Amino acid sequence: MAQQKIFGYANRISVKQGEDITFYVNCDGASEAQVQLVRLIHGDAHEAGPGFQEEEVAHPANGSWKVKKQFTQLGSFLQVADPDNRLAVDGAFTMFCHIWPTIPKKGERQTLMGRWDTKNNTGFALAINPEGRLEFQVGDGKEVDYVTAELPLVARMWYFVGVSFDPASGQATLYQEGVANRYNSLLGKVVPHDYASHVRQTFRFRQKNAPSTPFLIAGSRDHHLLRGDFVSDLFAGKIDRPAICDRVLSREELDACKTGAKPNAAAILAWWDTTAGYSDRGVGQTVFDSGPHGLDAEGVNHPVRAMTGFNWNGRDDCFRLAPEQYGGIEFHPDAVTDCRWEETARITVPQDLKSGIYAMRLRIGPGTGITEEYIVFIVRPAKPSAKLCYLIPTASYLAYGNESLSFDAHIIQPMTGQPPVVTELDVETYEHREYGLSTYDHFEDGAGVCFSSYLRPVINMRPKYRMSSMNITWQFPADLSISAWIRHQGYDCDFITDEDLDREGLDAIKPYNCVITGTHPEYVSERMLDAQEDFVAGGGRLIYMGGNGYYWVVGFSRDNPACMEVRKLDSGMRAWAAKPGEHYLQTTGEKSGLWRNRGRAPQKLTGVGFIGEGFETASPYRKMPDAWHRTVSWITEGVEGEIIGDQGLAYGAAGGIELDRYDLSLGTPPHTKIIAATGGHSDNYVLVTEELLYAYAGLVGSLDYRIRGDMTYFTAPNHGAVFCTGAIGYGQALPANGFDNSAAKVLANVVEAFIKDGPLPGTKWTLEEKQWR
Amino acid sequence: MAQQKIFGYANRISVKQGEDITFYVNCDGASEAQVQLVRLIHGDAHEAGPGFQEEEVAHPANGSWKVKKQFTQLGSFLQVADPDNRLAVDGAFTMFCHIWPTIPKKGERQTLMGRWDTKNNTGFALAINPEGRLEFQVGDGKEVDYVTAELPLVARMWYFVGVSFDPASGQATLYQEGVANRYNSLLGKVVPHDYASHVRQTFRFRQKNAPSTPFLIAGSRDHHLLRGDFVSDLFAGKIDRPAICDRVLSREELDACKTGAKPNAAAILAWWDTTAGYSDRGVGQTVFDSGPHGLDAEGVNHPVRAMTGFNWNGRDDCFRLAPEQYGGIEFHPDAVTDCRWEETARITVPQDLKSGIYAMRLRIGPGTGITEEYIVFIVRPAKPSAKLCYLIPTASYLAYGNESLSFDAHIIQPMTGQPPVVTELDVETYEHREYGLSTYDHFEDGAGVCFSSYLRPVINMRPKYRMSSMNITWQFPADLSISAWIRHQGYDCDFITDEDLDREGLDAIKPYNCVITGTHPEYVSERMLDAQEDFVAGGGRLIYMGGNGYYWVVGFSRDNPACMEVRKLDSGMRAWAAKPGEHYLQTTGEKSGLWRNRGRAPQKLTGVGFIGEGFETASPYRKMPDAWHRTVSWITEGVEGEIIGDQGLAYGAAGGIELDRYDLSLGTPPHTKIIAATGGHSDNYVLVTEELLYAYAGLVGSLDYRIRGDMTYFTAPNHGAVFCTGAIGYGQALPANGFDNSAAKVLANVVEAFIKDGPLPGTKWTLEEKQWR
Amino acid sequence: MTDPDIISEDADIHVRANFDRFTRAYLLSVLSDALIEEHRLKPEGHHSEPLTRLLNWCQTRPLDEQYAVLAGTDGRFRVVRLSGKRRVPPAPVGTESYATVREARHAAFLNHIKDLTGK
Amino acid sequence: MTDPDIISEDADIHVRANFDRFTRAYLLSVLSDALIEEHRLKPEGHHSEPLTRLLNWCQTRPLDEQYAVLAGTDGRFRVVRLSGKRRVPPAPVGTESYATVREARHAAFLNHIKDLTGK
Repeated sequence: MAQQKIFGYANRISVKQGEDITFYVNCDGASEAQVQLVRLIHGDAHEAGPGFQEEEVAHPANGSWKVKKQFTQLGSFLQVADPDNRLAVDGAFTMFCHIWPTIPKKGERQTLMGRWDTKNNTGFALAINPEGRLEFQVGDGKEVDYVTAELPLVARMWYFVGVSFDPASGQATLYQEGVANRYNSLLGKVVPHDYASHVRQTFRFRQKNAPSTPFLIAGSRDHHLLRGDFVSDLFAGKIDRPAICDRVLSREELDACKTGAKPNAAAILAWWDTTAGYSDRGVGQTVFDSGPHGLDAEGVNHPVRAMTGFNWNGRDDCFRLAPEQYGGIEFHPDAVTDCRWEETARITVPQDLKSGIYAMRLRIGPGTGITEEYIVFIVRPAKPSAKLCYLIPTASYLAYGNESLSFDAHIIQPMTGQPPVVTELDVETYEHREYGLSTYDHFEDGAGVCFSSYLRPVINMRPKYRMSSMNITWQFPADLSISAWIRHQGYDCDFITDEDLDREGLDAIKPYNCVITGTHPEYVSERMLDAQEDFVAGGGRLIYMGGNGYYWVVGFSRDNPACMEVRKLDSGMRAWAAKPGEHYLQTTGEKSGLWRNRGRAPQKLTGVGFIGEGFETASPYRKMPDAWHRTVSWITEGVEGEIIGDQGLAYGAAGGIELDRYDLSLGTPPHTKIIAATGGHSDNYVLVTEELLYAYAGLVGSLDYRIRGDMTYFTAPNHGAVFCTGAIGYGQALPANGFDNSAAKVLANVVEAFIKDGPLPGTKWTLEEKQWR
Repeated sequence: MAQQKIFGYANRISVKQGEDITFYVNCDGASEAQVQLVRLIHGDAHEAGPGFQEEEVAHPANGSWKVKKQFTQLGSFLQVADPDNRLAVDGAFTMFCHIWPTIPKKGERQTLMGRWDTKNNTGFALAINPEGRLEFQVGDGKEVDYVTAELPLVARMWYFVGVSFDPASGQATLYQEGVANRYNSLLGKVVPHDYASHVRQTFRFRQKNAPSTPFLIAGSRDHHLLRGDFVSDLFAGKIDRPAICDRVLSREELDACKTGAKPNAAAILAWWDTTAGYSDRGVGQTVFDSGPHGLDAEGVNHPVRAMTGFNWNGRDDCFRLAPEQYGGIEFHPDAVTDCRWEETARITVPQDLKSGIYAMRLRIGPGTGITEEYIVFIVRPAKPSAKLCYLIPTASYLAYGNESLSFDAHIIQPMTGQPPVVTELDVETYEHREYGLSTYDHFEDGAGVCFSSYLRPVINMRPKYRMSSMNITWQFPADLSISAWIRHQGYDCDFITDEDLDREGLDAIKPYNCVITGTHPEYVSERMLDAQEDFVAGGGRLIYMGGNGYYWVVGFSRDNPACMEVRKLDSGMRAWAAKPGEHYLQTTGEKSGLWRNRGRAPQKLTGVGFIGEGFETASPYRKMPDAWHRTVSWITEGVEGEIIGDQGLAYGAAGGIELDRYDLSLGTPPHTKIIAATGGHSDNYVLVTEELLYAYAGLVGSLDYRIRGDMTYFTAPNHGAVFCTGAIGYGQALPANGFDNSAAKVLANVVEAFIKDGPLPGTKWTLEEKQWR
Repeated sequence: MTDPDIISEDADIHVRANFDRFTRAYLLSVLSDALIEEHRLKPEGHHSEPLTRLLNWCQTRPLDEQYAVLAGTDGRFRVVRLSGKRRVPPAPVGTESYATVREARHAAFLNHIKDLTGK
Repeated sequence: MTDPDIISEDADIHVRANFDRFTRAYLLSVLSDALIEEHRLKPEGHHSEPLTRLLNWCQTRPLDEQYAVLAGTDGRFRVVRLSGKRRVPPAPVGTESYATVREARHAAFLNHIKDLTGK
C-alpha cells in the first residue's frame, strides 16, 4: 500500500455564520476520509497546560468524504491567451527577450518562451539547456533540432537573447549579448568576460504546431498519465519584454531590440510590454501584449512584478518613478500561491454556530500525524454581539505558512541555541515541497519569498503543531492558548481575522468595546493599521497580546485576499532582503519593509515595539514603580509581590521569545505607564538589528537593559485605552496551572475593565493629576 | 592676556601648480602669525614610525601675516531679498506657516518669521518663547507687546501657526492648530492631547519698521559691538510654506490655509512656496516666493531641504514622487557650512612646486597645540606626468570633519573598548563649537548632520592629529603614512582629490597607470565611482588601500564643491538615521545610504567590501593558498613564511580597524584571488550591521570567520587590475621599522608592477589556465 | 577567453578552513568530561566560556554538519543529521532513541563532539 | 486637559535603574583585587568573563558617568570626567598625572570601580 497522507485547504479563512466554505483535499493511500467539524479549544500538548482540546460539533457534513490524489502545479510562469493560435507559426519567425537567469546551470532544461510540447517533442522554444547554455529547438513530433550558444550564461547578469528561424532555408540563428550596466547585474564591467555568442546552424527538421499547445513564457507544456497536462521546464530568473515576430530579423534589427526598442510594427506577432499596467497603486498579474493581436499573458502562481528590468539605471529605485525600467518579471519554479485542486466538499456554516476557531478534521488510516488533517477557519458572527473581539492575525499565519527554517536556514541554530525538534509532518512537507514556501524561506535560486497564500495546505496553521526550530507553539497554535483562556473565563467573544479588517476597515471592529490580538500580529497592512488607530482614538480599547507586532508593511490585492505580499528590505529582523530597486509592493504601490521605517513605529499605536528576541528560556515580569500608581494599580490587583508570569508553556514563563519596549523617541504616548517589565534575559536574547546604528559587543540579554518586554498601559481619547503585554510568551502563559496564574490574573483585570462601557478604572484620578503622567 | 588660539581654512582643498589659493584666519590673543608653507611628510608621532615630519618650502608668502579675531554665523535660516522693503508692513497683516519644532522648550527664544531687531526691539515677529509657547510680538524701539499661546508646543509634531495684527484696533490674534496625520509627526491620534490654541489680545504698542532690518525666516537680526550685525534667536525644526498677507485674515481663511491652500491672491505680500524648485536632480538653496513681489529667500548654512512637509502622506517617500509634500525645510541653530570670514591672505602656488600634500603653517605665541594651525591643501600637477596617482579621499575628510564622538556619543566607548584620549585642541573645539559638526554628529536637537564643508577650520584634517576615541590617526593624518611611504620609495607620484574626480570624472585619472587610494575612502559620489570603474575597465590599475571604502552615496552640488551631502538611512554602520521619506539627496536627487543598497556593493569594483570593525588591537595577515598560485605569487615575493604585516602604527599590526571581505554574492569578480587574510580578531571586532539579517549572539572576531580583512587581487580588461589590502590599518603599517616590513614589501611589489606599461606579471600563465580562476 | 567556466571555486572557503583549524585546536584544548557534563546538566541558558565557544562552533557548522531531533510517533526522540540539500530529508544517526527532547539534544551535542575529536 | 505638561518623565529610567541594580550586585560579587590586576596588566583584548562584564558596565554607563584621558601639553596624561552636556568640557578627576595612556586608562577604570563600590 502506498504511504498514507492527507492534506487540505479551504477557499476562505474567515466565514460568517450562514455562509458557505469549500474544501479541497489531496489524499494518498485512501479514497475516503472520516470528517468531523470541530471547535478548537487548545492546541498545545505541553504538560503545564490543559493539553490538546477540541470539541466535536454536529454538522450534516460530518462523516465520510470521498477523497483522491490531487496534483499541484508548482512554479510561476506566464500563459498566453491565444485562442486563434496566431503564435502557432509555421513559417519564419524571430523570438527574443531580455533575461536575468539565476541558476542557469541547473542541470535541468529551463524554457524561456515558446510553444513547446515536452511529451511529444512538437513545436519551438527558446530555452536554457541543463548546462546553462542558451538553446533553441524545433520539433516535429519525431525529431528535434537544436542550436546552442558557445558559452554558458552567467547567473544574475542581464542578457538580451533571441533566435531567428527560417524554415525555408532551415537556418536557425542564436543571438546572445550581455546588457549589464553599472547597476543592473551582479558583476560590473571590470570583469574580463565576454558575454556574447552568435551561432548559426542549419536544421534538418521543422516545427510542427499542435493546436492544443499553449504559448508559454518561463515554462513549457508537459503531460503525465495520471495528472494530465501541466507545465514543466520552468525558468528561474527574470524575463523582460519577450516578443515574437513573423519573419527573420536581421542582426542589426536585433541590435536595436537589445536596447529595448520595438521591432518594425509590421513584423510583430506579439510584443509583451512588461512595463505596461503600472499605476502608483501597483500592478496586476496580467502582462499586456502591445502587438496587433492583443495576446495578453496571465501570471500563474504570482510571477513577481515591480522588479527591475534590463534597463534599470540604479537611480530610479521605485517603479512609480520610472515604470519603463521595471519590465523585469521574476519567475520561480518552486512558487505556488494556489493549488487549484478540484473541490472536495462545500458546507454551510450553521447560523447558530458560535463565533470561534473551527476546523474540518479529516482522518484516514491511523488518523495521526500525516494521516490527520485540520483545515482551520474562523467563524465570524453574522452580526456582532459581544463586547470583546479576538482579532486573529491571519496575515501573520500566511507569512509563516510552511516555513522550513529548521532544514534550510543556517542561522536558525545560533538563533535558537538548540537543535530543532522535527516531526514526520515536517519531514514529509520538506521533502515534497508541493505546498510552497513561507515568507521566511528562499526559493531554490536564493530569492526571498514575497507572496504567501492560504489556497494551499498550510501545515503550521493547525492545532498540535509546534514550530520545530523553537519547539514551542507559534502563531496559530499559540493563539489557541488565548482563545482557550477567553473560553475558560467565560467571556462572550466574537472572532474576526486580519482579512476582514483589511477589507472592512474600522467597521469590522467598531462595534466592540475591546479588541484583543494574537501572540504575534507581525504583518499588518495600512488598512489594518488605520482601522486599529481609528478604533483606539474613537474610544476603543486594544489589548496587544504579543511581541514584535505591527512590524511589516504588507499588501493584499482586492481581487485575491488569500494572497499576501511583503518585501523585506534593508532593515529589521528578516529572513531575506529584497534587491535594490525592488522595495515596493506590486500589490499596492507602497514601500514595504518595517512600519517603523515608514514613520509608523508600533509604539505610536501600542506604546511598545520590537526590541529583542531569544529562545531556550523566558523570564517573569517584575512590577515597575508605575504599577502602584493610583491611576493604574487596578491592573495588578490581586497579584501579590513584584513578580508576574512565572509560569508558561513557552520556556516556562510569560516574558519571553520576542520582546517589545516602550520608547518615547519612537512615538510611545508620553503618558504611557510601564506596569511591569522583564529583564536580565540570557545571552541568547539579542537586540534587534533595526535598533543598531553601530554594532558593538555586548548587545545581549544579560548586558543590555533595553532587551526586555514592557507591560504598558495608556489612555486614549473618548475612554479609549491600550494595554500591551510586551512579549509573545504571555499568551502561552495563560493556560498554566489550570489558567490560575498571575499573568492570567492581570489580563483578566484588564479585559474585565476594557469590556465595560463608560469610563475606565483609575480615570477618576486624572482630573486632579497631570493628564500626561 | 586673552587665551591664544589660531584657526583657519582655505577656499580650496585642491589647487593646481600656478593657481591661487585664499586663506581665512581667525586669531585670539595675537595680531600677527608666523607663517610657513610646508610640505607634509608624515603626520603621526607614533614611536614605531618616522615621527612627525614636514619640509619647509620657500615661498614669498612665508613670514608674518596680520591676523585678527573673526566671527562665525552659526545656524541655518532663510534671508529674504526685499530691496524695496515691501515687508516693512506698517498696517494690518497676517503671518503664518506650518512648523515642526524639535526643541520648543529650549529655554531660548526661537523666531519663526518676521522682521525683528533684537537689539533695538523694533519690528514684528512670530516666535516660540523660551517656555515653548507660540508668541507674537511687536516693538517700537522702546516698548514690546506680546501675545502668547495657552499651552506649549509639543516637539516633533506638525502645527499650523499664525498671527493677525491690526494696528488700528491693536488686536493681535494667535492661531495654533495641530495638523498631525498618521505619518508626519512623532505622536499619533491615540494620544489624548489638544494641540490648538487661539488667543486674542489688544496691544498697546505698534511695530516700528527700521529700514535696515531684514525679513528672516528661522532667526532674527541681532547686533554685537565687535561683531556687528548677525542673526540670533535661531529656530530648530521645520518650517513649511511661510507667508505674509497685508490684512487680517479671518479664522475661516486661516482654517483654509491650514490645509495648505493659498489665501486670496490680493492679500498676499509673500507666500514662499517651499515645494517649488524641485527637479529629479534635487533642489537648491533658494526658496521661491510665489507672491506678487517675487521676494525669494536664500538659505544660509544649508537649511536642509528634500524633507517631508506638513502634508506628507507616508506613502510618497521621495520628493521626486510628490514634491508638493516636501515643503518642509529643516533649520538647525548649530549648523555651519561656510564661516564667511574676511580674507587673510592669498597666495599663488609656484609652477614648480611638486604635486603633493602641503599646508600653510601658522603659529602664534608658543606655537604648539591651539597656537599652531595647519591649513592643508593638495597641490595637483598642472599637467599629469607620473605613472602613479594618489587619490586623496577628501570627501571622507569632510564626512569626519570636526567629529566629537568622544564627548557626545554614548556608543563610542563600547565600540572602541577604551576611554578616549583627548587633547586641549579637542576640548577647545568641543567647548566653542563655532566650526560646526561632522556627519558623525548630531545637531543639538538630535538630527543627524547631513552637510559638511571645508569652508571652516577642520581640526582633524591636519598633521599630528589622532582621533581621540581611538587614539590612532584617522583619515587625513593616517593617509600621510601612505604618502610618506611613496616618498620613501622614491616613486614619482601625482596627487589629486575626490573633488577633482567628482568634477572631471575619468579624465582626472586616465593619464595614470595606477591609482592608489587613502586608508579609508568611505564617501563616494556616483561620478567618482563611475570614473574609477571606467578607469579599471579601460586598463587602469587600482590599489584600494583601505577598509570600509566605497560605502556611502554622497552628492556635491556643482556650484559649491566645498560642501558634501550624505543621508544615513536604515542600514549600515552609521551615526544616525534619516527620517522616513528623507532618504534622497537634495543635492542630486539620488537615494543616499550605502552603495551596496543601491546595487553597487564595493565588491563589484574592488573585490572586497566592509565586513567588520574593531579597535584596541590588530592582527597580521596570513597567506591563503592562492598566494602561491603562479599567476599571483609575484605579489608576495620576498616575504618569507605565512605572515604579512605584523607591525604597524595602528594597534601594532597591518590587519585592523575596519575590515573588508571578498564576497561572490555581492559581486566580487569570480576570478579574484585571496592572497592573504587576517582573522581570529578579538571580540571587540564585530560584524557590520548591514550583514545582519537576524542578529544572534557570537557575531564577534573570535567566533565568526567572516570578520577579517582580505588581501585580494584580480585582473581586468586591457591589462587592468585591482589590488586591495582589506584593512584600514595597512596604510599605517607602511612606515613601521623604517619602512622595512612585510606589508610595505608586498605593496612595493604591487605598485612597481602596476606602474609599468604593458602586461602585468603572471599574465603569461593565464593563456593556458582558466581565465576565471 | 579560452574556457569561460565562470562557476569558479569560492576562495572564501580557504579562509573559513583556516579559521576552523584554529577554532578546533582551541576547542580540543579545553574539551573535557566536565564540559560535557556541564552541557548534560544544563543544555540551555548561561554557560561557561569554553562551553559557550564550543556551542557556537557546533551551531555555526555548515548545514550538512548539523543535527536535529526527530520526534517519533512513538513518543520517543532520535538524532538525525541534516542533508544541507533542499528537499533531501535528514538522515538517522545511530539507532538509539531517547525519552526526552533534552536527552536527545545532548546526544546531538555528543555527535558534534565526535566530529570534533574524530573519535 | 487641565495641565498639558507633556515633557513627562521617561518611564524607561525605572527599567534601567532596576537592571543596573542587579548588574551592580553581580559585579560587586565578583569584584576582586585579582580582577583589577587583570585589567592593569592587560587593559585591551580578551578578558575573563567577570572582567568583560565589568568593562561592559563601565563602558555603557551614562555619558556623564564616563571618563576620558586628557593628553596634556606636558606629555603626561590625566583622567577627566565627561559632562554629558553639549559644549560643556570634561572636568578633571583628581590631580594625578600618568606617564602613559595605558596607566591613565587604568586609572579611569579605577574610578569606575570607585563609583561601583561607593568607596
